[in-house]
Amino acid sequence: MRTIWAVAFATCLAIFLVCFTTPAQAQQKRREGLTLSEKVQQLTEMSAKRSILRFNGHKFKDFVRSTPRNYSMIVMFTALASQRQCVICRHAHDEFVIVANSFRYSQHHSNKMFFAMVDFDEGPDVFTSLNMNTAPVFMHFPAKGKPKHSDTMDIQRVGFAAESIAKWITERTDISIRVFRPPNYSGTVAVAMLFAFVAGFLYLKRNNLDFLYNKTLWAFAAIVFTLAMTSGQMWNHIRGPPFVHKTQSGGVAYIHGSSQGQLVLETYIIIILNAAILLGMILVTEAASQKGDVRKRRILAIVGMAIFTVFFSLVLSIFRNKAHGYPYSFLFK
Amino acid sequence: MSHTRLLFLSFVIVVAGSAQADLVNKNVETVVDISSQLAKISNKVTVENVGKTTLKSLIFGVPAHLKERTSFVTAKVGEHLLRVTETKLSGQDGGFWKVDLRSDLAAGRTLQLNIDLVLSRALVPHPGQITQKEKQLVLFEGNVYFYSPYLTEKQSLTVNLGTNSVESYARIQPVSQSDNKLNYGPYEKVPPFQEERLNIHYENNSPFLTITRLERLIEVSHWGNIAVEETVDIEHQGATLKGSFSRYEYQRESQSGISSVKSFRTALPASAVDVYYRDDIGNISTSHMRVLSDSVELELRPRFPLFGGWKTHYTLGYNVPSYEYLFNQGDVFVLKMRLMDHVFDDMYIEHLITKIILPEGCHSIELTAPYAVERLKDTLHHTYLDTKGRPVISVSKRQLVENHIDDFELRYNFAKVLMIQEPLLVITAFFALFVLVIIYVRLDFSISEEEEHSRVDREHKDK
Amino acid sequence: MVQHGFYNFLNWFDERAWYPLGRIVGGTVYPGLMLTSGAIHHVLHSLNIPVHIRDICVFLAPVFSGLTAISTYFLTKELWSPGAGLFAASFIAIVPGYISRSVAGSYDNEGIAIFALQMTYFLWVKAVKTGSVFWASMTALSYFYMVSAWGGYVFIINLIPLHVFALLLMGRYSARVYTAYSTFFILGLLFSMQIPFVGFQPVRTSEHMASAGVFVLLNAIGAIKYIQALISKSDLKALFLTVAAGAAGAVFLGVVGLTYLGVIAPWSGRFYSLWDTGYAKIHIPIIASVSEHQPTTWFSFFFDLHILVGTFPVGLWYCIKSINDERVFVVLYALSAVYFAGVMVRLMLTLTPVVCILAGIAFSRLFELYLKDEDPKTPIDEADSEGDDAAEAIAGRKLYDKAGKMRRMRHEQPSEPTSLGANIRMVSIVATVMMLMMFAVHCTWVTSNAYSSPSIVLASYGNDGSRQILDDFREAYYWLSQNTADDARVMSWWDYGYQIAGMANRTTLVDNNTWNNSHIALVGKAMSSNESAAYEVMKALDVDYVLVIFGGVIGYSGDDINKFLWMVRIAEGEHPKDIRESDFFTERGEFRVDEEGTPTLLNCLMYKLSYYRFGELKLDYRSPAGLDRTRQAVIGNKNFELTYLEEAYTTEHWLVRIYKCVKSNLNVVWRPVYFIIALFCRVKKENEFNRPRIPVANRVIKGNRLFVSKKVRILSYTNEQEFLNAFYL
Amino acid sequence: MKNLCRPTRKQCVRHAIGVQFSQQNRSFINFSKMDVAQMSRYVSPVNPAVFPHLTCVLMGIGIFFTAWFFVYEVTSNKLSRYIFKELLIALVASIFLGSGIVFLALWVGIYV
Repeated sequence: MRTIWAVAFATCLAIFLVCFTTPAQAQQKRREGLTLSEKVQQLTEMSAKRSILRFNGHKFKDFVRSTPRNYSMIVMFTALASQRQCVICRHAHDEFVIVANSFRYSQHHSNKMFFAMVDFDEGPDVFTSLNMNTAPVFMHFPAKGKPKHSDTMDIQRVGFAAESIAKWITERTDISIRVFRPPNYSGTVAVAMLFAFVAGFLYLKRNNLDFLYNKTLWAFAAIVFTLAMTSGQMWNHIRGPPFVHKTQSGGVAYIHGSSQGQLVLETYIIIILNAAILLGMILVTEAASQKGDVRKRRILAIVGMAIFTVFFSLVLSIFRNKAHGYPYSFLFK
Repeated sequence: MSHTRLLFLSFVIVVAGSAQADLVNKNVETVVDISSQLAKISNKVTVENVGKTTLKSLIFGVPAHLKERTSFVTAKVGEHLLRVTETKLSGQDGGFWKVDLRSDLAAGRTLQLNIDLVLSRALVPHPGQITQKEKQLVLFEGNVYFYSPYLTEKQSLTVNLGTNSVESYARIQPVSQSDNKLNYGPYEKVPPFQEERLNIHYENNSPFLTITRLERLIEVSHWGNIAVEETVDIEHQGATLKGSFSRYEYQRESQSGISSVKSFRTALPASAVDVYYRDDIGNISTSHMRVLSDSVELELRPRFPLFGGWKTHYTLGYNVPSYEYLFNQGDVFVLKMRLMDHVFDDMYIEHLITKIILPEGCHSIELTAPYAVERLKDTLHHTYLDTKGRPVISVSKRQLVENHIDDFELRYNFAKVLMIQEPLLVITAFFALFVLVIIYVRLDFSISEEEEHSRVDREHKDK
Repeated sequence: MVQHGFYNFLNWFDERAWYPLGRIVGGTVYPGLMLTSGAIHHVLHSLNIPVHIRDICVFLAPVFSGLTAISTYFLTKELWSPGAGLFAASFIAIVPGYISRSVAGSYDNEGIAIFALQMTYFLWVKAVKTGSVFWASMTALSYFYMVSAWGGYVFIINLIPLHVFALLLMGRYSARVYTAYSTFFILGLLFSMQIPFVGFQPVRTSEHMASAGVFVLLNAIGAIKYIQALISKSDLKALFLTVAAGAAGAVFLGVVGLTYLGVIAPWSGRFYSLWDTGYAKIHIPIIASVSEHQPTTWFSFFFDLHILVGTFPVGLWYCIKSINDERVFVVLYALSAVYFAGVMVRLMLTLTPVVCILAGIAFSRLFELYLKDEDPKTPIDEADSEGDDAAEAIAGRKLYDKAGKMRRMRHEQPSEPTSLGANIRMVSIVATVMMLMMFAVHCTWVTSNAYSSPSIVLASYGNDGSRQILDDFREAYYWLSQNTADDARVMSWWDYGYQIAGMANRTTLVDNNTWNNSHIALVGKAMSSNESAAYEVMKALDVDYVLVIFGGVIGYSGDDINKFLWMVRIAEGEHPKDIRESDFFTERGEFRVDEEGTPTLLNCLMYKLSYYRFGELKLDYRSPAGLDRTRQAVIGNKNFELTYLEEAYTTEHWLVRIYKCVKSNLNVVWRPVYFIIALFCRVKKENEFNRPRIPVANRVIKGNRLFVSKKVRILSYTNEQEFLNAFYL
Repeated sequence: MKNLCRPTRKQCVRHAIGVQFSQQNRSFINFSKMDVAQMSRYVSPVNPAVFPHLTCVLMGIGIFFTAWFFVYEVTSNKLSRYIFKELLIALVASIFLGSGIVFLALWVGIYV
């Protein structure tokens, strides 16, 4: 818990400091050709101030490109300026901050590695010199030698989650970082809100609480839950499939072709079909069980039975399309 | 030559003592067949009684280095089998057998008899290790001359190799090689106990499979069935595989692994039904059965090809109707069956164990074996619907070859009434069950109580 | 076990598995299964019926599925009506979701566990109804059996307290519930602690704490009810609330505190992965690698339950509409089970029975209404008239007993003036029965296609429909058992551990009881590093033979190359310095075995062992040499030689390849060192023997149901193999 | 490797006897025992071909009686129950069922 607060505080501090470090940079800009010890010393005190160093072209040249170095740099090239409208850059930045902080507050924090970022609007020359035209890019500059191809993190493949960044860093420089995420309170807050809402609702209706004993309500809730589960919402939640599928013919597929996968829309369709089957069967049963006017009940029974059979055979036909070689079908092919 | 001379002297001394010098092998024609993994030696001997007295028996033998390897010996006159007993001759370390002639051999008469020997393990793979590509070369060490305590006047020897690629062979003149035969002799006036190593080094890719252990289980049921089950341990005792086994070469090149064994044929009795071929991890799916007129031929394919030094183990079982092998008169039954059966051609069995399970209640059992076997302790076997267990007769014998396939006779008494016992057993069991039910229905109170309980509950719920 | 008796089994140390660590089998398995079949074996032999223990193992599952059907009947009878019971029993007799585990030859814990589960629930419901100590203790007994059979007992021990808690919330407290639960809890707790594998978990792990909490709460309320007589109504409520809240809070805080202090172990990873669904993927690759632990698509729901998916909520609906104590139970059961089934394919098994029960209720209600007049006593006599059919209805002849119903309906048509017309009822009955028939044929189809392929014998169908059997697994295992030294140590991936141990009867390094992740990771490291590095590991582990599964020739999709990434991941988890997953991906992030494959992949041990001399092989005349049929690619690294290993055997279709490790005399030095290490590890792992970090996770290929029977699944042979070890011991 | 007949006297004697008996059985009739030639081939008292039918018939009757028995037990109460009738049904049922089971075993290849 303490560490988390510390991290949070530190980040605030960092962001606070960002505002008036430009004069400091201005001073450092004048001095050229730093010795190794000076560089390390400056980097350490800068990184003591904040976990990520903001570099412009000159400082990048000083600290990163110029040899000698006995430290390795992890540099994020990004474009955070609002007019760039680079949404990914912001996410990447957040993740990067997390990694940097967790390195900073980890026990084996050393001055062998520093985190830095170069914004396109601050140092476009860097981008041109490295002839890169996309952002964000994570690069590792090893302590000695030029960065190889594999020193650029492959965002397309591993993504830029903090964990994967840390893993990549561990691969490049054998410094392993345990990622501390500042806890995300949104879930807790939501749950708390829900509870508060329910409590308030109960409080308002405290004079007649008998709706709690309303079985239909409970039964309805239970059935909704069941339908959600049996239609594989949990699979959606874990695997995160696309909503619909673009077929190569350009059309839109609502049903996933194979028996191994499913689409979100598909599951909704299944929910509806199952619910219809359910409804049909309940109608039929009710029609027979309740007393009263026979004509109405007959109609009920017929309608229910029709719904029941039709929708069941619909589900069956969908199943048949997914399960290749399944022989049986009912009403529909 | 000198030491044979010396032998000859010693023989004179011995035989002078044993007073049998008045027999002479007038003519011996020997055929040695070493085309398979066994060495089959058949001698056609013409003996003459040159002495005064009539003779009842004669003696022949093998040299010392073949003594341990002789598995089967038989002597015939025409078609009549003669009785052969193993004997010793003082001062000789070879193995000798005494043949009792059916009719006495008067002085001056001649007699022609066939003496057959089967040698196992006489062919030694040389070199002992080969790679997958190489062919298998074996070395045979026999004896050129007919080994006999008597003077042999004329002998000729023919070796049947089955192949014409011979590395080397003993050159004891006169000798000649036709395509896959070696012809030695004729030799005149061979003195008794004459030894001359017959070394032949040649290619032999025939399967060198040895059955290290064969357990044959014969279960007799008086409901008209005899179940036979053979548990076989097979080892390829040819030249062992050196280096790695490459499936690629084995599949591509026909020549690679030529001495390995992919499958072999087993002949079962013609009346064999529901044959099964399995091992301890289940059915072996690779086998074909062909029903021939006089037998059922089974092509058994082990799970993997057998290279030199590789082993495998399987179980083969089948049923035969009882009237084939079981005879009776009143309560006396005789089981007349093969002590051991064919597994594959030119087979060699190191150790045979035959167990015969008789129905429950058999008594006064006596076994008659076609040749000397070691009778093991009788045991009891418990199986379905048994009370005191079934008698098991087990015999064991070592070092057998195909020629040992012969019938034994098992004689026992069995009261047919005892066959009712098994149904009775089941019937009583069922009856006991029913009686239990009856009693249970009688002394059961809990159920009624239980009903009250639940009724009370139902009312309670309805409230 | 039969040879060595029960106690020897319990403290049997299997040194042939997990070389060089070895494994305390008695302490790391749920003994129920083995004890059961061992007992059956014993009884049969005392009756002079010589049945081999293997046959018992094979036929145990079907027998127990029959028992399951019976217990389901009783449970449903308690819940609703005998008619519903018949329906439920016949459903569960044929529903694929349960047949998948009860098919003959599938020898694993679930088979008998489901029976124990149903029996426990039946007895529990009975106990709640009658409130008799007798039934409650019976419940505890069958719970004991369940604990001895399957790790899923945690489900019971959480569901029953949940039931009680719900009853309390609904103000349905009664002396019956009190008696039932307190008896069950105490006895069940004591019993469950008798199982060596479970040991002290019931009092030490969070999974079991809910039951204790409910126990305290129940007693508190009981106390209140007792003093209810003494105090007046007004302050009773206050007292009630305070005490109840106090008790609950106290228990909760206590549990949390103890957990924090480490007295109570937190949730085990697998249990945790049920709640936080993303957990397993990140933290426990070996769980994620088992396809049975994947979430469930609606497809597999429908595949396993067919029409029941749509209809069992109806039963749920009616259960809630006409609620009573035991129906609360079944409702809770249904909801929790459906959640778990959604999270893990494997837990579909726990869902299936309750689905059958509820669907049975729904259908029986419908048929009762549509087959007879609306007089109240019909359910009873229907039940009686069908009491005799119970046997065959359970045996799955559902259609027959439907026919009986239809007949009854016909001759009852004329006699009701007021209700629906006869032809409407006729039509609806026919339609329903037709759909049930669809269900029946679906079940038979699924069973014959998906669940009946033999365990390790692969059958491939030629173009002309001729069926040819690929028996390569047994070929290889039998070769091992016959032609290797008796103490030879075979290294393979853990999926094949039990098979090697059971069929080849050789020492394995890792097997399907994956209690020791680091050891598995070591094997994974050996497989995924290059030959010389791997040789160091193998020398250290003192390996004689290496066995790999290679499907490239026959297009077998479940081979080691396809599992290879999991080996890499698991190895990387323990040895991040030596193994890096990214090295096995190409620049475009693909996993390829052809020329574009990364050099690390093309030179790692697994690749070499799989493709040794495969480059020369032309499968047919059109295709180039070295075409991998599974991955449809020409392999990248063709002509290489092995330095430290030599090909010892390769099966007919190249499916299993065995390599011999060319030894150097270094082992003489290494072996003692490693035994010392092994001993040390064993001491270190001692606590893990009681709670394996990773549960028994077998049957790897089984999860993905393939319809084209040309492809192949490995069914649950493995557990039987482990079991047979107990005899080859 | 062991030899087939170690030259010890005992075994050689047995060898002789063994061969002698076989010789005699081949050559001339031995009066001490009945010879196989005179015996008749043994066939099962029940023709194996009818095992299936026997099984079906007997089991059918047996199951019928069993059902009757249980129905009787369940339906009749303490008063309307005759011990002799029960025992009789039970006996008949068990006889048919028992023999049926035996023939079933024979049919499926368990030769008891």
